[in-house]
Amino acid sequence: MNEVLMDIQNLSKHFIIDTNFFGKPVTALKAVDGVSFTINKTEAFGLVGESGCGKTTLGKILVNLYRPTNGKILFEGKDLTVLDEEKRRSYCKDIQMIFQDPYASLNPRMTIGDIIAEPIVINNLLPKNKVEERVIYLLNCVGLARHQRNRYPHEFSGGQRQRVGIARALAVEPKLIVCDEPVSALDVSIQAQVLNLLSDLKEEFGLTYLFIAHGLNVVKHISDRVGVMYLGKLVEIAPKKELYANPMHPYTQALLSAIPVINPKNKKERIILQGDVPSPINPPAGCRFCSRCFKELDQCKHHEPVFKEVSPGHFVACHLYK
Amino acid sequence: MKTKDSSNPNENSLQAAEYVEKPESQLKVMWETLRQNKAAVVGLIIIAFLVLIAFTVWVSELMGKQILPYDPNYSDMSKAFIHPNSTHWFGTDQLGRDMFSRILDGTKISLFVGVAAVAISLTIGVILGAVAGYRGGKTDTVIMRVMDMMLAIPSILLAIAFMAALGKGLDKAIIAIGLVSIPEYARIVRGSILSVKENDFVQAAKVIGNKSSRIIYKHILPNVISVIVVRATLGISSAVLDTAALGFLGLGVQPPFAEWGDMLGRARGFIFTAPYTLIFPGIAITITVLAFNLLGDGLRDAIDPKSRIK
Amino acid sequence: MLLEVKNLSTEFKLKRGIVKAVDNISFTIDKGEILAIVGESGSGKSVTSLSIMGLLQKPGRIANGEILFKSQDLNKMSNKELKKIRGNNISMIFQEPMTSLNPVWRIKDQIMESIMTHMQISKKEALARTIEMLDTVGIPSAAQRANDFPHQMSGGMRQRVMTAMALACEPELLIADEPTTALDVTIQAQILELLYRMREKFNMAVLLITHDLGVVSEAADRVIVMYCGKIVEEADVRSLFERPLHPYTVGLLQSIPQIDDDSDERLYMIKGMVPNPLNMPSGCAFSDRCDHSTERCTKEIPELREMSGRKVRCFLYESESITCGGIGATSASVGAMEGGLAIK
Amino acid sequence: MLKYILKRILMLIPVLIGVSIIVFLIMRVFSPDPAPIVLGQHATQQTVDAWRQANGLNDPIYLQYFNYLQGALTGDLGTSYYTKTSVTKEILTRFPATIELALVAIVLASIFGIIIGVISAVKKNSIFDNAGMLLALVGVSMPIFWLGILLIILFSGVLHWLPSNGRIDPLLQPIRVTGFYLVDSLMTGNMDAFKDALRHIILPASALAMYSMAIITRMTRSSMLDTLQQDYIRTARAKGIDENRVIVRHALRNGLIPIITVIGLQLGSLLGGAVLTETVFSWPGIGAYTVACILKSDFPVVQGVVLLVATIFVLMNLLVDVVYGFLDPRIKYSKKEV
Amino acid sequence: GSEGSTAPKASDTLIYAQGAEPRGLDPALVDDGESAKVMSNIYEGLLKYNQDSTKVEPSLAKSWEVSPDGLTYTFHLQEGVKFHDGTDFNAEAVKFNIDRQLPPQVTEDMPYAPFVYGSVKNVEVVDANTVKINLTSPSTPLLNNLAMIMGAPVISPKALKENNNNVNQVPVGTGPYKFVKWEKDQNIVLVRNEEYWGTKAITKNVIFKFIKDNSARVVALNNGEADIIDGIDSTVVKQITDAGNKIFQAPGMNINYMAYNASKKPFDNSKVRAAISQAINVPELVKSLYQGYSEPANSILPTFVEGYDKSIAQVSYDPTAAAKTLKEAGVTSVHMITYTNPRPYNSATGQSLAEAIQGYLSKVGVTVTIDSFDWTTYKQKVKAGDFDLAFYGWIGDNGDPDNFLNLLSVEDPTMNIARYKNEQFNGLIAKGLTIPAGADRNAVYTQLEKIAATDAAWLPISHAQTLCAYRPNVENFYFHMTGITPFAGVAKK
Ligand SMILES: Nc1ncnc2c1ncn2[C@@H]1O[C@H](COP(=O)(O)OP(=O)(O)OP(=O)(O)O)[C@@H](O)[C@H]1O
Ligand SMILES: Nc1ncnc2c1ncn2[C@@H]1O[C@H](COP(=O)(O)OP(=O)(O)OP(=O)(O)O)[C@@H](O)[C@H]1O
Ligand SMILES: [Mg+2]
Ligand SMILES: [Mg+2]
Repeated sequence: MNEVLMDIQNLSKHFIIDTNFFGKPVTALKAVDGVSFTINKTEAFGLVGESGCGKTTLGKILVNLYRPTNGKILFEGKDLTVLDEEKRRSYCKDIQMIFQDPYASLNPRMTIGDIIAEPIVINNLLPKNKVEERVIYLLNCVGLARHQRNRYPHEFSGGQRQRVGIARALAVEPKLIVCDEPVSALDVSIQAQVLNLLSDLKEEFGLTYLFIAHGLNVVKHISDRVGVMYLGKLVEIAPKKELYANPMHPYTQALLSAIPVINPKNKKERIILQGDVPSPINPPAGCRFCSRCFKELDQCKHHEPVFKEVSPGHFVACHLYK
Repeated sequence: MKTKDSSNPNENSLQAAEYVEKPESQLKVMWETLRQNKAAVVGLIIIAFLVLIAFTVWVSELMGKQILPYDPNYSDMSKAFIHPNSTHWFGTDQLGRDMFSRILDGTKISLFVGVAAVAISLTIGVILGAVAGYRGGKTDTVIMRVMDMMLAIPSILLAIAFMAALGKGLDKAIIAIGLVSIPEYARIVRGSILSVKENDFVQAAKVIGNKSSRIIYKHILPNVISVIVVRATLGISSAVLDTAALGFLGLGVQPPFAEWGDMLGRARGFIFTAPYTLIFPGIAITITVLAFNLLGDGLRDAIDPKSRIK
Repeated sequence: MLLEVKNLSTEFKLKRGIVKAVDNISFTIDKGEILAIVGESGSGKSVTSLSIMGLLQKPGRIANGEILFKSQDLNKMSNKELKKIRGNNISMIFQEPMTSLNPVWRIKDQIMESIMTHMQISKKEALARTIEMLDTVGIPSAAQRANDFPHQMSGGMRQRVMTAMALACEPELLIADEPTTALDVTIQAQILELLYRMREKFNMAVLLITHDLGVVSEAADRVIVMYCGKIVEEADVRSLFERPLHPYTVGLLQSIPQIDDDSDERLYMIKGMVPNPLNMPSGCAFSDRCDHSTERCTKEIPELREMSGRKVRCFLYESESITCGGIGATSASVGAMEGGLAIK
Repeated sequence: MLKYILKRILMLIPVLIGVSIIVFLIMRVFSPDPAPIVLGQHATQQTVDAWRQANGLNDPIYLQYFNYLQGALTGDLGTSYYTKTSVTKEILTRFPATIELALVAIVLASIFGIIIGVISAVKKNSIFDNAGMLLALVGVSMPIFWLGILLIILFSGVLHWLPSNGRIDPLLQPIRVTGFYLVDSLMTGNMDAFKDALRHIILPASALAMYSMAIITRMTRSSMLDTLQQDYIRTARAKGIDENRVIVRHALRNGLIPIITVIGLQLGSLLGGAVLTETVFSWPGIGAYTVACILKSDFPVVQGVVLLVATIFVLMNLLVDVVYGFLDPRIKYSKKEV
Repeated sequence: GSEGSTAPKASDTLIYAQGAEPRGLDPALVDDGESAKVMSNIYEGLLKYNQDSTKVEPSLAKSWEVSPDGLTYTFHLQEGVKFHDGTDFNAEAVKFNIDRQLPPQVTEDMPYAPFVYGSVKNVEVVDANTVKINLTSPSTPLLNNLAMIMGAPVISPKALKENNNNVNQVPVGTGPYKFVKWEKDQNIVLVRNEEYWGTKAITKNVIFKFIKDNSARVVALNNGEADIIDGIDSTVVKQITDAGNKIFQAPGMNINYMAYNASKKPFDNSKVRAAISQAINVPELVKSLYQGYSEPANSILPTFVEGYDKSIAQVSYDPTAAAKTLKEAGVTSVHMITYTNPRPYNSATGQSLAEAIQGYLSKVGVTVTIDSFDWTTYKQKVKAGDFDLAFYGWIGDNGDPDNFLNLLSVEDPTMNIARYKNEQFNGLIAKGLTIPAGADRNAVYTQLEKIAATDAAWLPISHAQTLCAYRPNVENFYFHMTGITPFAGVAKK
């Protein structure tokens, strides 16, 4: 129904965390382990999952901060993983990222004007004399005032900094923006400002988002489709409404039920998961969720479930669904 | 129109911005914090004073004028070992030279050696450290292993060996002291680069399409520079101490230069007959080193990497 | 009444000025009650709890007020007396389970230390109790895990260890300062459930500090909303969520994306940002962010008023009549909220 | 863990080879010819040439190095040009003196440094803190040799309390067992010798300790300040335990970790500082001796000493890391970057 | 084992503190004064010096004869003498000791072998107690040489054989003291030789302690950590006497001089050399630099050495004349090299001396650049010859005038650092060697001294006195002008 912007096929990233005496890897951390999904043009694809499940890693692979261990990234039909560094960089322009921590993602030694101008300058997008104008325009877009461009990041609040980060990402007119938990470090009252801004910009510039979060409520607000990750793997993908109305994977169900509802009247039955997220260094055999699953079947321990489309647009990796 | 709407918070943050102080450069912030630190201000004043002395002595020497009370190198054997009095404030040494003039003259040498030695180790150390830290991998291993080797030899022994090999002289002392402290700078620069490299803003710089060289030069180094400045300030103080140590062992500058360590070393024979020949150079060294230490500490507090870089 | 805080003010003397982190707050907690304090970052929640525990650090000091624990003023107690109460009658768990445990001590030693300090029992008994507590908070194979170091445990487990430590001496009051903020949603649910269970089991009062309204609505009996060091609203949990009074509370509730909200509407935004504590607006601290702000709000600070069993600090509710009129503006939203928190 | 230690010890080999190359270059390629001093005032060019030939100094430099390396590997570090005694023996006779001095100094420095540092941190900004920090600052700013001389003037010259030089009164010299007089005298039950050795070591050890003490004080203070800020200290206080216990058992135990590193590294630099202290106090150790040998171009000795010191330094680093591991259970050796 | 039981006691122990450690204790292998002091108590040679001069006296040789052609020396040895290791001293032992220092056995690291035995052809054992030394050419200084402590003493052949021909660490002689132990960098302990063939030593133990620092040695003396110290300079005398200790002062057999580089312009010109000498007020310099504990040198020879003549004088101080000559010669700057450390003949360090002279020369319009080096490096710089002025000194070995004056005649630039060349001078030196001791011979050396003075090859500066200090309870201590300290007669009350 929609045009595919990015097709991610069987993508993996393994970090080598220990080598033997001769430098051969002996232990690998499988941060992302064979993930496949597509992102359509102008949609917001939400990605949720617990801490350490590989969301950021996945995002960083897409923006070329990590080289994938395995897999393909087809961007507008072209496989980015086979390009050399130089060519790969030319695609950077199209895929941008907004970072989680607004305090760490801005160079403290540069004014915000310079920070926003930098991508324009180094990519030679505009003649020199037009840059300033563009910076002011971008500042305006993200709700900052033009006269603030000569200030340094430390003079701004977290929400404002996050806006600068957004402006920087917008500066190169990207097609896809990876938003890595852009509001989780912000105060509740500021979160809404940034979330609204992101929705507005999406519409105005026709952007596509990969929106990463660890809470389902935020993702729900902004996304069109949502993917749920667990220990480096995708366990479920569905259009937003479908997912929230009809979560299929036990993990998704638990995740949804764990979110506190701001309404003391409808206190619902909670699914309390036992135990903690296992380490991605030695993930459980079979289904990775089986160690915490409340609907565990016999085969779960031994056979890894296939990620399959159970109903139109609704993918799930669970033995419960044939 | 949504954009209209979003200009709403825009206005608000404009108001909010009223609370924010006027735009300031990092340097200015550093300076402000530094000014709060009394000890650092004292250090800075002493250094300014020392620099003033050294500079005045140097300039007047260039112009052939004598502004010190006496020619620091002029020996009048008939005036040997005059105890401190109103004409010779710090007394005279074995060769009848005025100690006060010699101490003032020595400021020039100590500061010069300190700064020059640090300049050498800084330049080489920063380059090695930056390359090692950013390139990583084999380059890193090779560079850092060599640095480890140098670090494994006590620096004073290494400096003595260099001096023994190169021979005496101001230039040689500078080289020896400069060479032996390269590893420290390399290590520090490498370390801070590694930690800055982890910061999201470096990754962000990469995402928007920066080349490695530009990332080092534009994003990493400026954030490491303050650490380097602190280290260099403290480095001057240890260079001054090292110079004095070499001088004390009789390996320092060529005579008749008034080098404090050399003066101390020579005064050693007269600790009972003319203790002042030993006391004053020692005080001069201590004060100079102390001043740079005070300033270095103050700078370190001022840039406090915890609050600024992270 | 277990704890009564009266007119507590805590300030930090800094070079650039005095920060009134907590400004004249009063509240009470009854036995077995869960009282939640919510508010944005920097609103003074932690400082309140530290003031109660007597754990304020250097530039901070209690400027005024009484902290009556079972009618004894903790603030006037000697350090020695305080120590007897701390960890024994009043315990505390902290926000950061990752850093709140001593990394070089085995967890059993950390829990035993607490027990041995307050109970006159042998080491062996203390160990047994430690393991029992660990078991109670749901650490699997507790006897074995007791020998672990904190870094060998996950965040959720550490928070449970913290809880076990705090409950080891069966305190009457537990202060939990953002016990779940650093945790994943599924783990957060575990911990909240644990707290609830423990409250039932030991019948203790809990002062639950959080900035997450969701947590409040799930767990608390009564709620205090703080803004810039002041209590702006106090109510039992039901009435607060049904009918928030203070514009700040209203704004907070509306700006949070709701899981059971299916509309694609924009979120409500509280404009601006929290003022700099060194540079507070002269009137109501919220006045410059408030949609209902008047001249008066920017000049005078409103009183905390009692109003049908709840309290609010806002001129909108100066008198009952005005309240009704004043609500005209907000009632729509409040009404809408009942239906599912939509606002335009 | 054992694997890690083994790995680190293996890493020592390239470092030592590198160190020997550095020293070899400095001493054999750039340094003055040792022949004249060895051969004395009546030496002629002919004898000088013959001597150089006999000692292999006319060989190409790489050959000289390989010959040396070969010797070193078989445990033969060569013979001192000047005293014509085996280098191993020369070093072994002097080394205990230096180690004894350095150990006493590091003990002094650690005890005082940690105590002052802890009190300074606990009573931050008090008079004690300010005085302690001033002392520490002056301590790192004073030339060690100057301090040594001042101590001699005061305690030996003016007050006559303590001896100014040497390790012991030769009349009381204990029988050599370990070479550490403090230990030897105790082992042989010679209390007078022990007292005398102690009296002799106080001044040089204090002079030597000053710098390290200052560093340790500052490190302790900042480490303690940092630790006292930690959440787990707040937790400990919330448990209602005694403040002293909080400081010692909780804060110091953690704060000690970086301090141990500093102490370990200081022990390395004390060996360097010993060069100056030993000169001032006529301490019969390796430091002053090495300086003399450098100046005399007594290459075999210098090479031997530097290799030894480098080995100790590297082993110290290893020891520090291992101790670190004991103090801090979080450290996993396999993951640690060297 | 035995060390513990024979631990010395304070009352019968002399502690002598010196500035440096001996290089070793094998007389054939060392050349330094510090070794000499220790060795002079352990070893004896065939002959020895008179206590107050360098006249030779019998020692291990009871008597001796010289053949008329001066080529054969026959020595009759003392009987019943034993080495410390219990072996017998006899003619074989003498031959063994000399042979090891003659070709082909001599090695290049026997610094004094050529000097002491350079003229020896071979040694014959006549009988157990008679030994004959044959020379290749007559050498009047030989007898004096055989009294030296370097090269000449007789070592136990057994010890030499057992120790690889090197007894540096394990000396075995026939002297009044036996070696006990050597704590490196600390001390050497000697104990009385109870089987000594002559008068036994008075004090039971002698300990040589090494304290590098002058002032530390003084502190040690004043604190009672040492009984006798040497190598002090004038500045501490007052402090020592104030503490109730005594000073031993004796003329030293040495010369402290400045050499001109006569192989290079402008100092190949004796007028220029003389002018520089003229510019320097030697008596004033010596007085303030050495505070009366060095005598200004009139001649190269110390006053008590044979051949010294009162009439000899160097160019006198006249800065005006000097300035004039120098200006005419166009000398405005000179390059001076010097050494940094004190030397036995120059307690003030070469550097101070250089700086003092720099001061004088600046007054006559000559700028001086000084390069100073530690002693080892300095020797090489001197050898390389890249200097105008250099400082050096000489310590007499054997009290023979040839030992001083031949320095100006040899080719070797490390000896003749002035690179002075004068055929007449060299002729006279050669002649002096062959003439038997006496007035005739002395006249030759007086003439040589005069030539050196008028030619101004060196500027002789001073003869350092030997300055020692000792505690008041030490008796009969003396420091011989050849730099040795025999303790056999020294008592401690
Ligand atoms: N550079 C790296 N080297 C080694 N391991 C890494 C690296 N980056 C991430 N990891 C590991 O990979 C796993 C996934 O990390 P990632 O940051 O992608 O998680 P996340 O889902 O973004 O978690 P969070 O919600 O905490 O941000 C984690 O276990 C992490 O420890
Ligand atoms: N040590 C301190 N020095 C100075 N000011 C402090 C200190 N501790 C707290 N404050 C100030 O006190 C105010 C209240 O802080 P507090 O920690 O109580 O906030 P909080 O509500 O707990 O916030 P958070 O949700 O971030 O934990 C803040 O404005 C803060 O700046
Ligand atoms: Mg992440
Ligand atoms: Mg808080």
